[in-house]
Amino acid sequence: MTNQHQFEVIVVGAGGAGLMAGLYASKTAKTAVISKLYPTRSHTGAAQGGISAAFGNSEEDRAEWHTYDTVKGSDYLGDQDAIEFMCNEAPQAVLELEHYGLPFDRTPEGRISQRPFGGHTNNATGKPVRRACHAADRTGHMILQTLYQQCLKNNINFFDEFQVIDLLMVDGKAAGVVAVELATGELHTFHAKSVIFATGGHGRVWEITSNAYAYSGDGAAVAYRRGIPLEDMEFFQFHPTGIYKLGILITEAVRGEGGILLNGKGERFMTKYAPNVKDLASRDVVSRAIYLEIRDGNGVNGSNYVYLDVRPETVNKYAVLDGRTNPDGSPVNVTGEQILKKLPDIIDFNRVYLGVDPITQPMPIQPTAHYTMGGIPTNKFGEVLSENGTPYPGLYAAGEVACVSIHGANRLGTNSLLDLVVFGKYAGLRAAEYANSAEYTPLPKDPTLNTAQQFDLLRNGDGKENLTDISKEMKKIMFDDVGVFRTEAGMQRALDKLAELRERYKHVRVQDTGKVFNTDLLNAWELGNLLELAEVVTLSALNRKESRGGHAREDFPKRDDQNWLKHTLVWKRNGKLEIGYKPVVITKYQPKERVY
Amino acid sequence: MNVTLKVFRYNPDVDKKWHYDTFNIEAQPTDRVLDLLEYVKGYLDGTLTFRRSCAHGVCGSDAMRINGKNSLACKTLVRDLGEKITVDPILGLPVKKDLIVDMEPFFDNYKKVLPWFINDSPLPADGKERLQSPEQRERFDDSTKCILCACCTTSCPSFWASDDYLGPAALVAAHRFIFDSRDEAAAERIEIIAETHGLARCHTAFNCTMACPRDIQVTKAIGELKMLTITGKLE
Amino acid sequence: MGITRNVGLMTALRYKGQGPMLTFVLHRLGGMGMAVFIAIHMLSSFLGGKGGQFVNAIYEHWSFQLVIFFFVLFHAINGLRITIIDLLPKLLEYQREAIWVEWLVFIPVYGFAVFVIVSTALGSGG
Amino acid sequence: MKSRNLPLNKRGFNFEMIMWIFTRLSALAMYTLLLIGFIGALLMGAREQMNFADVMRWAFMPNPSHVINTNIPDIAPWTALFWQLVASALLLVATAHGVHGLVVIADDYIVTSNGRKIVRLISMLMMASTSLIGLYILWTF
Ligand SMILES: Cc1cc2nc3c(=O)[nH]c(=O)nc-3n(C[C@H](O)[C@H](O)[C@H](O)COP(=O)(O)OP(=O)(O)OC[C@H]3O[C@@H](n4cnc5c(N)ncnc54)[C@H](O)[C@@H]3O)c2cc1C
Ligand code: HEM
Ligand code: SF4
Ligand code: F3S
Ligand code: FES
Repeated sequence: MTNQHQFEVIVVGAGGAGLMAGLYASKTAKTAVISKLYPTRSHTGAAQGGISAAFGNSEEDRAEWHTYDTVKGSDYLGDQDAIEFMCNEAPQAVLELEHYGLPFDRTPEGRISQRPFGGHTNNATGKPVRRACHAADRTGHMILQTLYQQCLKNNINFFDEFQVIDLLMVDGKAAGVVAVELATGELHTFHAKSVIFATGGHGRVWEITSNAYAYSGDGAAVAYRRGIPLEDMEFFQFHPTGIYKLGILITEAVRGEGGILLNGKGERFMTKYAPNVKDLASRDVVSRAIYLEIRDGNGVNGSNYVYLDVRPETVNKYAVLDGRTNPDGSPVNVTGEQILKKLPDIIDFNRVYLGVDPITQPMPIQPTAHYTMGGIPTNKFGEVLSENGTPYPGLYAAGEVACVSIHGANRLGTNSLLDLVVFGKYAGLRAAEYANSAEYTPLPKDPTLNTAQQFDLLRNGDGKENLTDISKEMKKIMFDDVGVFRTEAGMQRALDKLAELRERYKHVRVQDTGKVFNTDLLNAWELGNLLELAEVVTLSALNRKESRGGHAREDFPKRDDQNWLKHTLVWKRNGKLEIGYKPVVITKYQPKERVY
Repeated sequence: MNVTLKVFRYNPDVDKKWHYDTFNIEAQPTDRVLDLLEYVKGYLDGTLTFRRSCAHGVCGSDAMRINGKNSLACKTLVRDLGEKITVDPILGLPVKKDLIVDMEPFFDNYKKVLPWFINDSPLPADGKERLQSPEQRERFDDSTKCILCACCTTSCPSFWASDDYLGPAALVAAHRFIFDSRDEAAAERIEIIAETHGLARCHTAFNCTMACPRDIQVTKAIGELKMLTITGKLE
Repeated sequence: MGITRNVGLMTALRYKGQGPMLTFVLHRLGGMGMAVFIAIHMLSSFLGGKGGQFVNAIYEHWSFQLVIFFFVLFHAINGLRITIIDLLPKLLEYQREAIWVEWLVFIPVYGFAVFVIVSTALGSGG
Repeated sequence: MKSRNLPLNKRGFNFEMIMWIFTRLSALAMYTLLLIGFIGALLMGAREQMNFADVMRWAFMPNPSHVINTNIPDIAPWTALFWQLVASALLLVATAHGVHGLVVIADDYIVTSNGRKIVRLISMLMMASTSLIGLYILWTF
């Protein structure tokens, strides 16, 4: 067959995690990276605020504090062995990026500059600590560019604009993937010993989202269709500060630099919800606070948004009230120019999309769907685990698509970029190591059959339904009923609606019948993924009868460690959904109440 | 407001020649051109094809000629364009379908300037970061912003003439590394770019700077490289 | 398959590069125009005779002078702008302003020249 | 820290870039010569004896044949050796500048290395012939 390729390691996805995996795997194994976007278009490039590592470049900091903060941030659902592993690796990982040439901002001494971020604290004082290494407000962009450049330097094989549609598993072992080449519409079979999934999240399930169009959960859905379980899918992070209505992210670094949340009455409401760290509480806490304010009629002009204010006068005023100082102890006194330097892109987004200048006006914000905490279950080496904890030989996952789980019920800002580099690296190393010792699993007889069938269904529907309508209705119901606050009734409603939408989805027909760049077909396929994952999310959420981190139920407002200190697993085999649970790994930190 | 959207169409499977399709759309002044295209694709003509991902100007997928000027569809609002909007593919790269062009020549040029960090000296003894002062970091900040959208290169008259010209985007990449105080391969890179297919082909037409959605001073970066070949000053 | 990358002259000129692109096009036109003009002028002076005189007579016609002078003046003034900002790359950021200044200089100077050339031409009955 | 200046042989200071800087410097040189011609003409009393176009013509090429048909009573100062030299300098600089300008334009469209070699060859011929013819005219008047 012509369109058949053979590589020892196949990496699916060329974001931070995929590139890191590719870089490490290629050191010892014949590796290829497949991506549906040009690598530099990956969503890692949108990450703004920073990547955490406890260097203590400008004040005291320790890896243990980072570990504890992450455990606490995860609302005790994160696996503590993995968290500790990541936080200990963090300084080395960030240094490695620096050695690759990543242009971090610098301190006057020439070291990597760090800024405070939500949930990152000095454990001794409880005050926010500078832990997020940053390059202006485009840290992710720099990581993505730097890693891509290193891949070019090392001659990694890239298959750009190839979209993976199917994972080939033979006897529970990975055998390769099937991908469609966008430019020609041809199907390609990639025969591999190891397959690493690094395809990012599925934030496009929700209406208001900071996520890219490409965030359609392809990797998770493909694995799920092959019977691999998905872990903790009910936990999805709503970032408190998205641009009103558009959802474009305004990084937490704005608050790290001293920005303040104000309600319609001009009150700083976070003092009520997190008396210690206030605006720099973890994201779930802040998002809920905003909703509660809006519900109490404290939105701006009675509308459903509040203000994020980073005008110099506001920053300086609250710095005095909070007793915040510069690292050298001098009082904070920022100017508009300094803010522009530190947050250029944020200012630009506001000017372009809202016509608001954050230096002189507050920004209207609302919570926006942001990050997939759940995903394909893995251990800290990126090995994908089945529901009973055994790894699938040759199958790996890393990045946002994976659930290690370090983020548990709520991810701390800056921990995702760290997750990418640390676990991307280990997944790459493990996958190559496995490939060096294993033989190729023979391919199934007709490897592209499943893919062709999926496409045929979309091409041959009766065309009674419109894709965009289905997509819009899904996004709306998910945002309303499976969003920041959840109730039994709402989620049941969502589940029914999703069933209806899935039925209607069977009647769509793509209009584009051509082969070259048939994005119509692929968008339709992606919608199928989103519908599938939305159902998993809702089902997992409906079953978890407690509130924890990003999963806030009004009918069960308390965390319930007795019954629910465990990870959810959902899998589907022979068309049947099953739900299971597995324990959380707890080492040093016993669960206690979470206050910020 | 009612917007008349004229879109360049070409489908290699059926068309011999390209043509325009016109759509009338009810739009908000704050809509992005990308929103209009998505609307057309969703409700009027599913075959309309274009690239996009992030939808807020940071991934560089959707460079196109909007009312005759290169821009990102997701960063151009209807209110700045008026009621008549024409969308064409960017120039100087082969059109594959509708608004999608073949980006390979563009990336090939990018790869020619050794766009990766080169420093073979041993790491600092403490194994930590290579030191760099905030001023040294600032020196090349502007060119680190590039998202490789190709708005600049495909607006450059020299590139239109022939794609053997490296183009502004590749030169910006060269600038990014040459002026990084930690990088050691300035001389190798200059040897590559100070040639007929490089610096010498930039005639300060400024189309690149005008088109750059990241507000990079592209011509300035190229100008600094040119002067570097004369003075040798890397600071 | 696909449409070739070739950019036709009309397509290129229709690109909305605004002010800077206009100056680029005019500069190029002016440079080429001058080169051709000077070459022919010199050749005709060199050859002399009837043909040479005929060619030079065309050049000295006032309508032709307007064109030549436009080329020369624009190329010279724009060339000075390019030279200055190229030698001091810091100024490249202020290209918009530079182009403004350029037109502010060019328009009165060329206007004056047009006035003089046309009025002498008309005054001498030509 | 290492010196951040590149030695001459590592600057990419090749033919292309030499010609690039030559184009700018020759532009400045032409301005200087132009100014010399302009001021010289005014000093020699052009204001009363010539119209604007003639002054300009002199400034752009201070060659006596450019002012021969004006009202100048005495042509002698206009034919001085100094002006011969200024005119020759202007001619040579402008020729090099102009011909290289044409090469630059040709380079945009002719991209094969052979093609470019031919362009460079033609340009040298052009430069030599134009310079010689020009000098001949200037000095044999
Ligand atoms: C606006 C924003 C700001 C953020 N800011 C921060 C921050 O400051 N700090 C932080 O730590 N985290 C931040 N995050 C989160 C973090 O950026 C992401 O979680 C992370 O970048 C995900 O990286 P990834 O490598 O897993 O996926 P991505 O970078 O998204 O890469 C996914 C890759 O998979 C490919 N792909 C997907 N599907 C397929 C398929 N079917 N076939 C082939 N290829 C496929 C894509 O082409 C792409 O290359 C932010 C996220 C957003 C949205
Ligand atoms: C005061 C007089 C002049 C000045 C200041 C000047 C300046 C310049 C400059 C700076 C350039 C470089 C443009 C670039 O590379 O972007 C240039 C190009 C050029 N010049 Fe001149 N020049 C002058 C006179 C002339 C003359 C007399 C001729 C003709 C013989 C000429 C012909 C050209 C040509 C053909 C180009 C190439 C145009 C292009 O690349 O688009 N110039 N000039
Ligand atoms: S320099 Fe600007 S226009 Fe050019 S590719 Fe980079 S971001 Fe795009
Ligand atoms: S448009 Fe082209 S000519 Fe130079 S200034 Fe920009 S690269
Ligand atoms: S869609 Fe990412 S830049 Fe426009």
